[in-house]
Amino acid sequence: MTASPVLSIRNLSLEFPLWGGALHALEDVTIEIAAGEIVGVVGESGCGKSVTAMAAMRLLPERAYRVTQGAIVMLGQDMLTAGEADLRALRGSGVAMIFQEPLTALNPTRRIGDLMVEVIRAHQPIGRSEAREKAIGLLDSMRIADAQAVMRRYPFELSGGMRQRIVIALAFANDPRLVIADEPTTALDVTVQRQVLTLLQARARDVGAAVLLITHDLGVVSEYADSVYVMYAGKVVESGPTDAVLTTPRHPYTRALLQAGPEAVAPKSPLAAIPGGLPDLREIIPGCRYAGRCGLATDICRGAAPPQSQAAAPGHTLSCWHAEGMSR
Amino acid sequence: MMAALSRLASRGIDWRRLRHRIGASPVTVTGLVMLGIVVFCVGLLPNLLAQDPNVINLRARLAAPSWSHLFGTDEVGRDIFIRVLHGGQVSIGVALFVVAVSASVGTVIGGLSGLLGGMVDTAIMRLMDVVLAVPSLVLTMALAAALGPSLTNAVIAIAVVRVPTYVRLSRGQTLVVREAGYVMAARVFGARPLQILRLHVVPNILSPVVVQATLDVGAVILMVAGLSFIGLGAQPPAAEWGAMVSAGRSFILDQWWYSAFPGLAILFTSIAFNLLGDGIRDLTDPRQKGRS
Amino acid sequence: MSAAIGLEDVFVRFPVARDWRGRVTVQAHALNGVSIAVARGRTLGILGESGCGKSTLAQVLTGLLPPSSGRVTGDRDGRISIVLQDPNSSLDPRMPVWRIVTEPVFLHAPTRREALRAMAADLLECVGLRPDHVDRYPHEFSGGQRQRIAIARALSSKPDIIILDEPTSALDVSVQAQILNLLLALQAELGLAFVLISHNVAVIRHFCDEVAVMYLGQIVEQGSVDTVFADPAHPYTRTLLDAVPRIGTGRAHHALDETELPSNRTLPTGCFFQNRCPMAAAGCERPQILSGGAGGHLVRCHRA
Amino acid sequence: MSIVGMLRRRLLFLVLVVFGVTLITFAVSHLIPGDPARLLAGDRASDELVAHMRLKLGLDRPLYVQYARYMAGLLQGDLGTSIRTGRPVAEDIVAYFPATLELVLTALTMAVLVGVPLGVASAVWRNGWIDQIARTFAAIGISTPAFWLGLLLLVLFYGWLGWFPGGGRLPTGMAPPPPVTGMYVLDAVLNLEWGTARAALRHLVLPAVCLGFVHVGVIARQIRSAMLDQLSEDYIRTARAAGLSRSRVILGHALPNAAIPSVTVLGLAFGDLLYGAVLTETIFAWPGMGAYVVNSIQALDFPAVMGFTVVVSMAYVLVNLAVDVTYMLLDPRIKEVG
Repeated sequence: MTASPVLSIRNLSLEFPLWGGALHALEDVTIEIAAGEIVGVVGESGCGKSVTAMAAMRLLPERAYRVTQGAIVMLGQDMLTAGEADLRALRGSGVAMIFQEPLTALNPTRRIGDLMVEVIRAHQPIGRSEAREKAIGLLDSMRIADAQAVMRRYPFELSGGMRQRIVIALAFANDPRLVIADEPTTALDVTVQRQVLTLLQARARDVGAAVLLITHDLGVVSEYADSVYVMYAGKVVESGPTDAVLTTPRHPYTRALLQAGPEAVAPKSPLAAIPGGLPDLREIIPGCRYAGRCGLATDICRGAAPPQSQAAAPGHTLSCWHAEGMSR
Repeated sequence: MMAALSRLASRGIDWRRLRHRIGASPVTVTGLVMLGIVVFCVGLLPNLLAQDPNVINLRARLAAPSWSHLFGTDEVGRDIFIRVLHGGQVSIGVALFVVAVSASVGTVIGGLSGLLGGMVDTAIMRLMDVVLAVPSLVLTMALAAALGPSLTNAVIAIAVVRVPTYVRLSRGQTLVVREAGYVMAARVFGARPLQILRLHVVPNILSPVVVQATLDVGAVILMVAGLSFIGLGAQPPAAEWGAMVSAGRSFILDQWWYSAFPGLAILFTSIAFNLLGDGIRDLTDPRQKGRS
Repeated sequence: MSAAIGLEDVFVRFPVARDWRGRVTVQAHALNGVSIAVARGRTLGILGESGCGKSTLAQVLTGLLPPSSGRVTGDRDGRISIVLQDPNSSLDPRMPVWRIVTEPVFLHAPTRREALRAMAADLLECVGLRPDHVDRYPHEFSGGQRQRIAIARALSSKPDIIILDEPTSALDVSVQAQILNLLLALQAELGLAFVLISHNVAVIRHFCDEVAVMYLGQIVEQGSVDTVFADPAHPYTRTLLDAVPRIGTGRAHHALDETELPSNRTLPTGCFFQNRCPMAAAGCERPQILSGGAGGHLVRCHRA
Repeated sequence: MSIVGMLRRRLLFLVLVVFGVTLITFAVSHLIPGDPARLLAGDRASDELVAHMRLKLGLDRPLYVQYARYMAGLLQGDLGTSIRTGRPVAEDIVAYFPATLELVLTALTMAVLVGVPLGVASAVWRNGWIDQIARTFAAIGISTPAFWLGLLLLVLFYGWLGWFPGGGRLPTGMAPPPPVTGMYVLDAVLNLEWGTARAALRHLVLPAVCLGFVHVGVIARQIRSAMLDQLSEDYIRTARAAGLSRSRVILGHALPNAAIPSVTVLGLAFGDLLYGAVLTETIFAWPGMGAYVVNSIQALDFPAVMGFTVVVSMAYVLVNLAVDVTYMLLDPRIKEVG
């Protein structure tokens, strides 16, 4: 990757201070997104994927967290030191965000059109009618039939899929170079999921925007992302081109995750469940965070954290002591 | 991760943590301290001092506050400080009684109403709407006027008038709890409405009811005092805060302490309950969770 | 194999809006003629997306909701049990685990505390939890563990049939695997019948013997899991199966489907799926009937 | 449900309320200890005169007949005759109402103007110093006995400082402005009588402050709680992520949505305001409905108390109806659902 990345998260460690300690939510997370690239971040609940996105946008409650190391640079802006004015300029125009719940993501008492016009005019010095034209154009681009009528609707009058399309239209309102989508289709049915993701993908390709797609669904990553980061318990355990990571996974966790799904075995036969649960992130974990559930774990795994970003193949990296010893 | 955080934060009662959170909320601490003072002054002091609040001393009429009479004396020389202490037993006792009765009656009615739904619910709620439709104190006044002025009648009237608040509150909470998976499961397993009410509904709607009741104690103290002030509650010469403020009214421009101190007692006690209720609400507020 | 429970031509309608005199002006048609039968020891999957009526179906099966018309067959007394979707809301946060797990028992017969605690300990062991956790409260457990507690509770009434209403959709895939394994093991051991209600194609395919695909309150296709998934005959089943994202098939280049689910307030005339159907043609304006092919494979489409 | 449907339903309910209120009060009145006929006739009246009075008032009839008569009168706007003033109750109420309205409206306006900003600041800087101060202030406001505060205000601003008059609506001897609304300040301004307006305003200040002070706390608390609800909603995050400024998100998105549920609470507060008015009017000798009813209660003037109760209950139902209509107009979601 030669061009400067639109988002570069480097060695980010972040914790939530709790009474008498802290929850170590992220440790040494490095994620890089090049212009126009669709990058998936995948992991189960508690892996830190949403916190990463919220931290990148500086949307976490300011006093509730602490960054202990690392840097976040978004479109050349250092996000950890940016002031309110810088953030406002960046959010919505340079970077946009799409959230999980389309039901609650839109102001319930504001008409779709009014909200879109407000967001457009917050970043562009144009008049009301021009902003309306632009908003209608955006809705058209989301294949929303009868955009004029939808502009006058309230969110509750629309279906979940329709709302999420509007949220996407809103995200592209000010020509962002990066869109962060946090589980955008988790609340939707699969048939609607396909509509929404196809539209998101097409629009991002059209305008050359990069997408950070956060999801727990490996299938979604496989179909829509160019490259992928697999996270577990606040760490990136494996990353690389989507096909390489999902067809030749190298990290034991990635492998286990791929094998745990019902697709992996014959009907009615036992599934390869991952035993145990997440480690308690309030404690300092000296070794690999996956060691407690890993079939390959040895003493070194429990004693020291594996080095970050070992190269397995060009662009394919992982963090595991047993990277060499693993059979394909 | 957000889910993990909120799971961490939604643990049950962790006393050390709770103490920490109460400590972090000055409002709650203030409320607790003030209530402690009230309990000491009204609950213990009258017994320790052992003075009769109705002793008349015509030589010390309308004396200004001094070391021998902390709050001064009234027009027949009774010590206002002693009368305020004794009056508190009446005012606070009555308020606690009213709140306890209306809260428990209201919670049971509201819980059943929400749980049973249908015609029963409609009938109960319409009845409550009628009671609520009359501004509470207007009804109290009308009832007190019709029943004749006395503290007992005022207490009955206020208790009746407070019931719909609790019915509405607990019904609303019940409608939420009713949709919870554990109630649905209990119904599948054949639980009867009263069993559901006892096992699941009441324990889960208790905290908002407790908050409301705490806030209400302050409000009811004011209501009782207000009724006594316009002559519909406690009758002179009973030592009751509202009646005392009322009695001092004719002397207000020259002997301000006569009305001022009983009123101050009302204010102080009511603030104590209000701060405490406010604090409990914040501590049990789901919005607080995950922010510790 | 006798039927443990069944529905015969069940309709359910809800009032949605009333006028000022209380007369119903708008109705939701949640179920529109559903017939199913579940045999002892077998598993029936109900597959569908939101709004298809699958939750209503669960309520009818468990007796929480009487059908507006139609019949529920089979003996339901104390022999039907349920596991719900959300493990956070399905356990009363103010009860210790031993009370939660034994609730179906003590609701009907007052039982001594020691007996209940012993029973709870056995049940916890049965679902893979530590028996000494009987005094803990739900918030002390993870999502997967809570779902195990819910399963233990479902078992305590010694049911013949358990309704599983999206039992794993709130769980991560690695935990989902644990729960599905547990349920399969229990079925083999106890000879239970299951009705698994889910939107997850992979879970149904893995877990069930038979499947009924629902759309807008109707079963559009029904049959053994093997035949239905290997050779889906109804256009909706095909759309649904095709929409599931797959691993390793490469970047998606999908044509856009811009249609929306019709409202269940006023049902479409004719085939319910015709406005979204890629195969719609003459004849679709008539109501479709669920008719049979070989091996009990039923399809509600005249073009199948 | 449509607005029209709701109106129909609620007007039916109004009839029910009037019926219920009169029935309860009427039934209870039977237990009244005093004898209205004797009271009206006077202590030294002969038994014959009292008997005559009783006949004239219809008190000899069975209770249900009396009730039916009362309801028949009510339908024609006749609330009976006051025992104390000897005039029709309806006339009395019409005469005293504007004074109360003037007081209540002024107090409410003041309370909203102070309470809303206080509540918003409290929610935005939750648990900060401003929140602590605002909450303490709210708690003090809610806990203050209005009658006692009134007395203190009198002592301070009338007795000691002499800044404001001690009671009434106008100085003795000053003629009220020609009635338009019945509210003196407004009427005086409308008639360009600046001196009268100033005097009326000076008389209004203390009672209005006394009445409004208590409600500052009620309103601030409500707004704080509603704002906290809104600020934790997802759409706030969407708005912030879209780069809208903090003030725009708070004032343009959260506050309007928080105002919707608060309107309902304001309607309910109307009842408390009336009660507060009763006490305030007593203290400041403000010739409104509150003072009227207190005097009536003390004189066991049952028709007057009853008339007051019926009128206030109806007003209360109507105010809350108006509030609900506002609510429906403000919140687009309501129209859809039943």
